[in-house]
Amino acid sequence: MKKMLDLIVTDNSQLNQSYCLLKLSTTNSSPLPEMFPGQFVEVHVTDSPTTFLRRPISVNFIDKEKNELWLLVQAIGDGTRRMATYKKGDLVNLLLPLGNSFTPPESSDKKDRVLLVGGGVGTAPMLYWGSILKEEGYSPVFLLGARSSKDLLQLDEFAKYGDVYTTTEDGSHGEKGFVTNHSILELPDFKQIYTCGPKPMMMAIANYAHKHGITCEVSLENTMACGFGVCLCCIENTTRGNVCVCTEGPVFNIKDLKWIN
Amino acid sequence: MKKMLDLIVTDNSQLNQSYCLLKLSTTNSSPLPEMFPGQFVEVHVTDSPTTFLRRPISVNFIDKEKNELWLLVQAIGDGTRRMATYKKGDLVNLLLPLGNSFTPPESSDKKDRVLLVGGGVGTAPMLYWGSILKEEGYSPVFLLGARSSKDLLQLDEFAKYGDVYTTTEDGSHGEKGFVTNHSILELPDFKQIYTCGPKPMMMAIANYAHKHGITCEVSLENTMACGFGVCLCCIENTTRGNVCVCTEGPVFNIKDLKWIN
Amino acid sequence: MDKLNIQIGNLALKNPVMTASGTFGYGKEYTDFIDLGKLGGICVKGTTLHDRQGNAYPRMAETPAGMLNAVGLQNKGVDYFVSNIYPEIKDFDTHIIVNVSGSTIEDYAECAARLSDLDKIPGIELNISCPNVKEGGMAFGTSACSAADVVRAVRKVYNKTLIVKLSPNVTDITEIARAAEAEGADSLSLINTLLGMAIDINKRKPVLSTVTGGLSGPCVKPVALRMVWQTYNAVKIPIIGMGGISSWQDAIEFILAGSSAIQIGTYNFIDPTISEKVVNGIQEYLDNHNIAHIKDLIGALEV
Amino acid sequence: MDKLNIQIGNLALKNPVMTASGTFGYGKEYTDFIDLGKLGGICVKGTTLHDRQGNAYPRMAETPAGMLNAVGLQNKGVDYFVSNIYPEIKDFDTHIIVNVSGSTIEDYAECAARLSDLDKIPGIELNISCPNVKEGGMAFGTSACSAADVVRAVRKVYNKTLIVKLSPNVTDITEIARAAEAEGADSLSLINTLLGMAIDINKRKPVLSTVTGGLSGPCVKPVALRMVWQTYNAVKIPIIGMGGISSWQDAIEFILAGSSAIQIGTYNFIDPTISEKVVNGIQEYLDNHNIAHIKDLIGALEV
Ligand SMILES: Cc1cc2nc3c(=O)[nH]c(=O)nc-3n(C[C@H](O)[C@H](O)[C@H](O)COP(=O)(O)OP(=O)(O)OC[C@H]3O[C@@H](n4cnc5c(N)ncnc54)[C@H](O)[C@@H]3O)c2cc1C
Ligand SMILES: Cc1cc2nc3c(=O)[nH]c(=O)nc-3n(C[C@H](O)[C@H](O)[C@H](O)COP(=O)(O)OP(=O)(O)OC[C@H]3O[C@@H](n4cnc5c(N)ncnc54)[C@H](O)[C@@H]3O)c2cc1C
Ligand SMILES: Cc1cc2nc3c(=O)[nH]c(=O)nc-3n(C[C@H](O)[C@H](O)[C@H](O)COP(=O)(O)O)c2cc1C
Ligand SMILES: Cc1cc2nc3c(=O)[nH]c(=O)nc-3n(C[C@H](O)[C@H](O)[C@H](O)COP(=O)(O)O)c2cc1C
Ligand code: FES
Ligand code: FES
Repeated sequence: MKKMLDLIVTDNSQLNQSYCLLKLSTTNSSPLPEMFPGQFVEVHVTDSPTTFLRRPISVNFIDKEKNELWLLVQAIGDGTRRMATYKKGDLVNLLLPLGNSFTPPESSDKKDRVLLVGGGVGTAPMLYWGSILKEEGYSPVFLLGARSSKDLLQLDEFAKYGDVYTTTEDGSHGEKGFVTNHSILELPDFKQIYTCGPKPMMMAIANYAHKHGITCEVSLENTMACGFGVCLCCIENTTRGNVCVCTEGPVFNIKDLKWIN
Repeated sequence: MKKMLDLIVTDNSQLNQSYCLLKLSTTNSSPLPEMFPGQFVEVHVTDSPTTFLRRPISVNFIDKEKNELWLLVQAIGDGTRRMATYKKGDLVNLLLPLGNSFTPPESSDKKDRVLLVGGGVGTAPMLYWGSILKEEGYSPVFLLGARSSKDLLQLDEFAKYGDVYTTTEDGSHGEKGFVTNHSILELPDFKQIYTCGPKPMMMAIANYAHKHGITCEVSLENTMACGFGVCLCCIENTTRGNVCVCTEGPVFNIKDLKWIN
Repeated sequence: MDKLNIQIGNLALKNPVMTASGTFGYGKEYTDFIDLGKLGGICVKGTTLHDRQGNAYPRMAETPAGMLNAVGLQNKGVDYFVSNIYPEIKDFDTHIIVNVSGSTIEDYAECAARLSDLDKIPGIELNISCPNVKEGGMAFGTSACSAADVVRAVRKVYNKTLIVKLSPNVTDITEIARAAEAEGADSLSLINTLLGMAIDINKRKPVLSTVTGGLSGPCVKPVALRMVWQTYNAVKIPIIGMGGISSWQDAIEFILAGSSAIQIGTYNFIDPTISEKVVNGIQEYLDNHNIAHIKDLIGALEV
Repeated sequence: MDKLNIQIGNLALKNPVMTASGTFGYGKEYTDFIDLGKLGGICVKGTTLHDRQGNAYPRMAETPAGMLNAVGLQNKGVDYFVSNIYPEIKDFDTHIIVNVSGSTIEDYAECAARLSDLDKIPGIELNISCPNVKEGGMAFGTSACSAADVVRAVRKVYNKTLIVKLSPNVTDITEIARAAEAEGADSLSLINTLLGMAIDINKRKPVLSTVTGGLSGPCVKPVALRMVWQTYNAVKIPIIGMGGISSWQDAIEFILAGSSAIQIGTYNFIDPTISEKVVNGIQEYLDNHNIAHIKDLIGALEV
């Protein structure tokens, strides 16, 4: 069941020049509504003169012990810049949980290699998904890409749930280049790939997966007006016609998309 | 010369449920531009989704030693409510100084009694004006009105510059009733009256002054879009036609207004 | 809540608050957030005779205090509605109005006819003002003559409450309003979206796939309010006002300007509970101002 | 700054940034804030043949991302302008355009004629779109026929650059645009304000003394941009685009949509230095994108 509720900021830390990690909890310490990996929330930014619509942000992590929802936010416009200024004790109004979620690996053989590829702010949903996969007994492998080492975020967190490989465009961390050129992809022995990031990156991963017959899910970030299936603005043209990314996605199996060339 | 500049908040204290006193200074400790009593500033509220235009606020006081501009703000809508949340170190963008100012008493006999009448947030400009009158050698008398004692603000400040009389609607401080019924008005021996407050109050004072042949200046608060004479929205219909309150006012001699019945 | 009931054609609304077509899905998307039974009515998605895929992505651009959309009436067609959606929603404790659109007069009439048999659909809203479709849509709503043609054709085949939704993209909305009234419309709803545009200066391309789109949200409120007031002074049938309503205060403005009922559109996206809040706010306003009935407020603007 | 010069009729503007009539006084009110010499031009206050007191207070209502005004062309008349204001402003290092309004065609023509002798007024902007006056004003701008009549009459007596300012309150702005072009207008400026309204729900009265007023500010930008684009595709004379511009990015949008120059109105109230900032921003955008001349951007929208 979707809810509109005010959560309270328990922490907001600036991770680098443009990213912050916002932690939210309930005001009355009642448990957070259940949220699944791949789902997102819609944030109401109430202190920006130019931000009218809510802003969709992925669930980055759920800290069950502390009853905290984590949002990894990249400040790119006024809405996200305001989020970066939220302070402990501030209330934030959210719609949640929204969207579908990642589906578990098709094969239930827990020894199968499962790859989670994140680029830029697209690494956000991978942390929570990796943690759940690990909990379920899988050994997820993370492949994370960024411009430069300072943009590679939450590496310690990722390391808790699986092996972490990185690429940076300037070579300051991991292999130099894009995630799609990383050497671990040379041996296509992954049984399942999940990816979120810039569209060109996801398309390249999708094509790689398709070529090697690997099941692959991508998480789309089409622009949204509502986030819960009523405005029909966020559509993706799939094999079953135009569907809403906010309800039938954001996670899609690449076989349903018209991406493969 | 009018300026647009960012001032820094040095202090903001909540005086009661709906009033705050905002103190601002220059960012580089250069002296504040010269401002005269009765003038106002236009505040750019940049964190409100519903506040588009700047907000006119009177100069409440200039603390020359500390190089501080004081604004007494009553939170009545989103713009003023945001101002109440400004914190030490925040920058506030202002246009200033705007408008004309109070004119010194016509007679230069410093022993003449000069009355300053303020109602509600209209007490704001009276503090600075009273301080200047005192500096010039006059002994201003303040007559301040409010709903109830907790809405009578800055009494200690006023007391520094002259005798203070008060009225409250509920009788919780000073005489019960409206300023216009205060007993000090029974003997009309004031040579000059200055007033700012709700329009009905100012009109009553204006009629009182007129009846007794006392020179009287009122400070108007017509709604404004620009504050510096270009939109022609703030006009008052005076004996010389429609004039801009933001440039030819906010202070008017009652003989120029069409208020007297 | 007796102070709030209002009559629109044969429709007895429990209160004047409805939700606007294209912003409220089929109502069921909101049941997590509010009790639909609290609302006067809901206008479901624009429905056409045949199934439509709508326009290509991108369909949305955020604008100052509003948004542009270019959905283009994506829907599965009236037959799908009748057989698949209607059964799911017919038992909501509120009035369900279907918003009907078409490319030709025949389409409109046929679509309306197929809806007229549905027990729990007491009325339709004729959308002659959609700016997002190539043929038909707004074209019908921008001349009194073609508006009259559509309304006449639909009135012939549709006996229940017929609401005609007007376009704001006209020189004189009262002309179209009078034409629709003359052809037997029971009520007029206004405004649909204003035709607008946004440009991505980095790509040097329109933001929307269709170049132009429909503007909605608080930014259009002053224009909408003016048109409601003009129309109120031009026709006798009840008006359903909308355009940028985001609070009960806005709703009161529309009622004072001459709306018998109001619809809330875009703001449902920002606050999916807004419609219920508006119902409560109106109720309180009446109580606080000792107004015996909402009817006393309709067009009660002192000018 | 050579990349930025632009020709409008006989006017050689140093850059495409102008300020809009009614929002910039006579320019001198801004000299504390900016160097007028940096601007392409300024449009001074609406001027009429005879002195006008304008409408009663209140004349203003704030609206979401914008405002309504009902100033009603308060000014001291053209003769006062010629003898008292012109001498004070004629030496500004920018082009001064006078915005001309009237209640009758004869008023327009006479007012224009009196301005034609002024050396330092290289052009006028014919305001056939003011929504805030009872007679004339917008009435002329809402039909192609009456628009043509005014432009023809003024063109006969005025040989310098004639800009015609169009009303957005029309079904088809291109019709009026073509009519003005056919009668010899050198340029079209658009949009004037959208007719809107606001209500004080406590007093149950309109906020404005005139009930309706003109809407301006960022809220109208999507509508303005659409109309500029439509007009650009309908006429050959240069367009001066405006409506809600509050940043250089907005200005680029208008230029891409087909504006040869732009005007900034309401946002001057919020940031009196905005016009200079827009000039600088456009310059930087050209530099950063290696665009040789602003002309290469006019109407360069890829659709
Ligand atoms: C399902 C989903 C999940 C998301 N998860 C995250 C997340 O976890 N963390 C995070 O930081 N961001 C996330 N985003 C993106 C985030 O919603 C946008 O960055 C945000 O809305 C921008 O708002 P703004 O006001 O800061 O910028 P704006 O001022 O609105 O935009 C700044 C610039 O970014 C562009 N832009 C804005 N939104 C998008 C978009 N969705 N796609 C492409 N371009 C866009 C604009 O066109 C503009 O050029 C997600 C988006 C979606 C749809
Ligand atoms: C020259 C001048 C000096 C002023 N000095 C001060 C001052 O020192 N301290 C202070 O607190 N306020 C002062 N004001 C009033 C102040 O500008 C308004 O209270 C403020 O603009 C309200 O903004 P808001 O966003 O909080 O409220 P809004 O949401 O804009 O308005 C809330 C309500 O107040 C009404 N309102 C807003 N402004 C005015 C007005 N000017 N006159 C009558 N009704 C109005 C609105 O119609 C609305 O009903 C002054 C006004 C002027 C013109
Ligand atoms: C995303 C979206 C889709 C819409 N679809 C329709 C539609 O199918 N039929 C219709 O008549 N109006 C449609 N509208 C217009 C609204 O019903 C309403 O008339 C308009 O948005 C103004 O109201 P608002 O400002 O409250 O949104 C749509 C509006 C939006 C924002
Ligand atoms: C207070 C005010 C007064 C105006 N007066 C005039 C005028 O005298 N003549 C005119 O042609 N336009 C006038 N306008 C319209 C503006 O010039 C401009 O066309 C409109 O405001 C849209 O631009 P903006 O959104 O940038 O303000 C006025 C606008 C405002 C806000
Ligand atoms: S964002 Fe509205 S339907 Fe997906
Ligand atoms: S507020 Fe604009 S002229 Fe006074």
